Amino acid sequence: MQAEQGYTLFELMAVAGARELKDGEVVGVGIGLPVVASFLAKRTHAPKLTILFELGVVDPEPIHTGVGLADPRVWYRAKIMSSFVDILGTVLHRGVVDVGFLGGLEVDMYGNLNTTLLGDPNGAFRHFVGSGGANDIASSAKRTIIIIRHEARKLKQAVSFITSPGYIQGAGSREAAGLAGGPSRVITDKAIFDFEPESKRMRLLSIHLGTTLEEVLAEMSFEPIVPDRVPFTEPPTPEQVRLIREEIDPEGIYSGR
Amino acid sequence: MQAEQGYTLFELMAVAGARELKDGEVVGVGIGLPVVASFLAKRTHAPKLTILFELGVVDPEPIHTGVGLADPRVWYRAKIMSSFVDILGTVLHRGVVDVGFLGGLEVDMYGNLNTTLLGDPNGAFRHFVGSGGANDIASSAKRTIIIIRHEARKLKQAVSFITSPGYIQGAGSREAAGLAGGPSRVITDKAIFDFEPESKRMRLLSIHLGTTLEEVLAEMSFEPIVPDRVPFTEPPTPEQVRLIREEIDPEGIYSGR
Amino acid sequence: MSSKLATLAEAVASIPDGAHVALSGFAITRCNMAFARELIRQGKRDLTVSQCVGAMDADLLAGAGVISRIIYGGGSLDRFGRLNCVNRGIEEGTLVAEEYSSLSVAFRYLAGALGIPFIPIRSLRGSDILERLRKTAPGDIAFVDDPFSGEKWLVLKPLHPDVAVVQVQVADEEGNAWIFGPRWDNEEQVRASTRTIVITERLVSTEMIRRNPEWTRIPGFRVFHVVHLPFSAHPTSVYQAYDYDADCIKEYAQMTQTREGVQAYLDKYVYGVKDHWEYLERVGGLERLSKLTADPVLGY
Amino acid sequence: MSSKLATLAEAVASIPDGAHVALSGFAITRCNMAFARELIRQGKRDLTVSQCVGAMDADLLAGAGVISRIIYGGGSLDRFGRLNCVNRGIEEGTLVAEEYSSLSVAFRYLAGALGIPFIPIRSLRGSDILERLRKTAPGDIAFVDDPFSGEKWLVLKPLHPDVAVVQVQVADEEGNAWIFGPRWDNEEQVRASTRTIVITERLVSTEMIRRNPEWTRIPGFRVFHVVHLPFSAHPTSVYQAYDYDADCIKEYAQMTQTREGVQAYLDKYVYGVKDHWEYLERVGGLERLSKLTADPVLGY
Repeated sequence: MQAEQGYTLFELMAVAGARELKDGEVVGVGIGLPVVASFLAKRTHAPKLTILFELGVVDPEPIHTGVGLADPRVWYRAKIMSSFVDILGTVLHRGVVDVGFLGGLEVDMYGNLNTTLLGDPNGAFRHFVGSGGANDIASSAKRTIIIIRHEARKLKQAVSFITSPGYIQGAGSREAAGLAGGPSRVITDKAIFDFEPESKRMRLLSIHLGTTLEEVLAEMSFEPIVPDRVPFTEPPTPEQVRLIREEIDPEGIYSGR
Repeated sequence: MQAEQGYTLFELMAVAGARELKDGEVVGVGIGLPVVASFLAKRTHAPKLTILFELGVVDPEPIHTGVGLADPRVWYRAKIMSSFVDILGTVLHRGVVDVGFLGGLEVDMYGNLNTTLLGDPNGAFRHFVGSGGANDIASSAKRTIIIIRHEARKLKQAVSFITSPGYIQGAGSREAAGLAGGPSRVITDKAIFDFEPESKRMRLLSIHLGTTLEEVLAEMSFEPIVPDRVPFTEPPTPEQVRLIREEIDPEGIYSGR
Repeated sequence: MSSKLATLAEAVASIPDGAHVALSGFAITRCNMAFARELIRQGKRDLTVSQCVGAMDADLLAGAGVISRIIYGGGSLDRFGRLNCVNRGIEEGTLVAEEYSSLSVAFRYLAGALGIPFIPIRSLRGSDILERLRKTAPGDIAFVDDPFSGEKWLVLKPLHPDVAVVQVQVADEEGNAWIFGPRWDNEEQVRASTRTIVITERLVSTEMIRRNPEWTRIPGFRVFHVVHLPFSAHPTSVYQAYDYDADCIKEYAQMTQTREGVQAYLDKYVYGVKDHWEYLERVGGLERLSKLTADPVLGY
Repeated sequence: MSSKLATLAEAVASIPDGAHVALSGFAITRCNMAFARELIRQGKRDLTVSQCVGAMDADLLAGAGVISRIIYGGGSLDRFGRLNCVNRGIEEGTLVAEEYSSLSVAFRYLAGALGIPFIPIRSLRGSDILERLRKTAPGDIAFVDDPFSGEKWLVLKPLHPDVAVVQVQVADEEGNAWIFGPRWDNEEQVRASTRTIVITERLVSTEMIRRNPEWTRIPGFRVFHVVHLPFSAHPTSVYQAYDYDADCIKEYAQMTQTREGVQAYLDKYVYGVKDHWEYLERVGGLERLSKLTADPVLGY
């Protein structure tokens, strides 16, 4: 798909994620696209980025791709190896994490994320991963970036279970719960969204080249705010694509190549 | 003094302190006599004793005497080097310390210790060391052993300042403050005391050879409970004296030789 | 002088039915796999397990019906799949799950380790995790007014597991242990627990421990049993010792998709072997294990 | 790539009058002595300092009138004597002392480090320390009912120093630092503080840091300045680097017994030298310092 454009959708999303990271920031990441986005940012415009894995790893420089945070491949050449209390406690809960990446089974229009279960928690349901550090990041990072596949069964009017709160029920409700921060971006394989400052409802920010507004909306179970003019998402540069393919994910494990 | 007996009063006190430690116990110590008592116990009847220094040192085996806990000489060959939070938090405050040694400027008949100031805190006073970990040990160790010189100005009716609470105002008042444990022994250069279980008042347990009951009482500003029969303190064995002089404090720094 | 060396069978036998066991695994690394297999063989029942991130050790125990309750922050086998047995237990109601986030469980261990009666946390607010905990663990969460700001804060009750079981790279016979790589919740688990069992890849002299006292992550005086058992985390990885065994974990993830598959897995790898050494033969013996041995620079 | 190397003068200049500075010293070891001397030379005023156990760095600053408040758990120069300047300040009422115990201060740093709004503690109850804190720091202590047991618990407010200044053995130019020997309150000080200044005996490459990531006690991303300055703790000791200089500490303890003596000490060792290098010449230069160099096995 989109081979003629010289990049894949995964690469486009990773580059969009990287673009959200400013130099000098501290970012909490999970495995997969967030790792690719963070390493890409660090190798390009944000060399002073600090990359954290919740289990106690800071600024690794892996040369092999791993199957998850538990894979020592992704710890290689870290500057610090410590613990949950150190990373999630004295960095994240302390308020030092600028950005956290979050993924999920479902997200609603206020950016509430579900990674726990599908179905009715009081009836038949299927249980998945749960929170891990996701709820902690959603609660204490200064802002979060949500990465999710663009499908109607994932972009939901209401999620089955709020694992990681976004803006909860919109305007004022996150503050009422005692939480600052909140999601700043949602990056899907069709578009990028932010949240309208007043209502905290998801708002279309850009559409990926090769997609139409109709396709974007057709695969959502709620209506996002759609401004009059919606630009196309800035595509990856050839150098960004090369870095992902040759250096960051040469085995194609994260991108599923 | 007492050279004809083959031991000094310091050695007698150190041996008395060592005798209070049971094998397998965890003991929090400061520099000086407590160090000598603990190392002596560990080399004789209590090889499984665990010795803690508050700043983050476990089970050292020094070969040179140090000027205090801050002296790397006393950290030599430790099994663990960590921190206040580790030792005073996850061991002492967690409730794992069996015995703590405490010294001081003054002690009263309920075992309340002053290491902070002499004089009237609201008028003229002279400020000394303060608590360090002493208050923490007095609050959280299962029992404490007090080491103090036997002088009327030190064994006081009331102390100028309670740095480390003993039984506070006697029967029930320690429990009322939310504290368990409490002092089990007071070792001076003339006698050993415990605390009467009901009133929690200091009670004479034994008198050191070469001292009389009259001398003991004359140098106290309060009246301890004196049982009908008061035995002499068991003297050090030649082997205990040898260990102190040749191995534990060869330079005589702790004992002031 | 104070040796605590024990066989795996002895260490496992010391754990009574119904005990709360904190496990050191994280997803597919440093999991107490040999320990879990022996727990199953000894027919232990009704255990509670806890860990910040649910891992393969907890999942195997759930599959074998050894545990009736799990206190955790969610978990998976990383890219190998879900925790099939834990999830099935939750879905079918046979396993009580008190589900938190990683930090909430870490803070509960930390509070337990420090001997403090409660610890405030910002996490969980506004989430269904909190709503569900009000039902599954109402006695472990509460709200308190911060006396300094007046704000209302969620506070968590400390965890005090009966036993922490920690898989380490290096230990002496007193239980002083080194953990290389990230340590996730292990240090707090040990300090929160009443007693600790250390399962070590390598046994060293206490003299060696004294040479690097800053590395000692587990204090020997909190340890009751030291089990020296190479490859005891197989098929999960031990940083600096051996890599995870991808084929074995794939087989596990595949077989545990059904209850029948779980039984077949247990028959093959747990009940079908008499001990850890026979297990290692079953998975391919020295030839297989040599291939997993970690490169000293890479650590995997 | 992200060098934070600074001169001592630059690092000290970054600290505004009135700031709260957490100091890494303990009695007579790893004290920020060169840093304290430069603070005095730059005429800083009205600082608050904190440390679990009061040390020679704080005492020198008290003697020079740089600090107006100390938050600590008591302290001394070990067998060399009392903290004459701190004690005199307290006795004469020129120094505000908020006096705790070692663990209370450590818990206040820990709460600050964890971003929690309060932390319960068993210490201080039934003591005059608590009674005096009710007057000197009424806003930093409170009692809260434990919602789980109903018991009343003392809780402490977190400390959030503006700057932590930590004397270490090894650091890279990003501020990732290794501390050998016990670390007392230093790790919590750094994590509780807004920013950190690392003063290091040895500067190494980040490549070196990556070889032993478990040793990194201070995370570079919390550090704003790295000052590479050998013998910067003199006359106090740095484990594995050099021993304390007993004669110099004795001289200090002797001279600081009077205000006049303090002034003479400052004239000789602080105002009378233009910088750290001249100070080192004044105390005997390379010949003297060579004698203090630590034996690699003993560490002193």
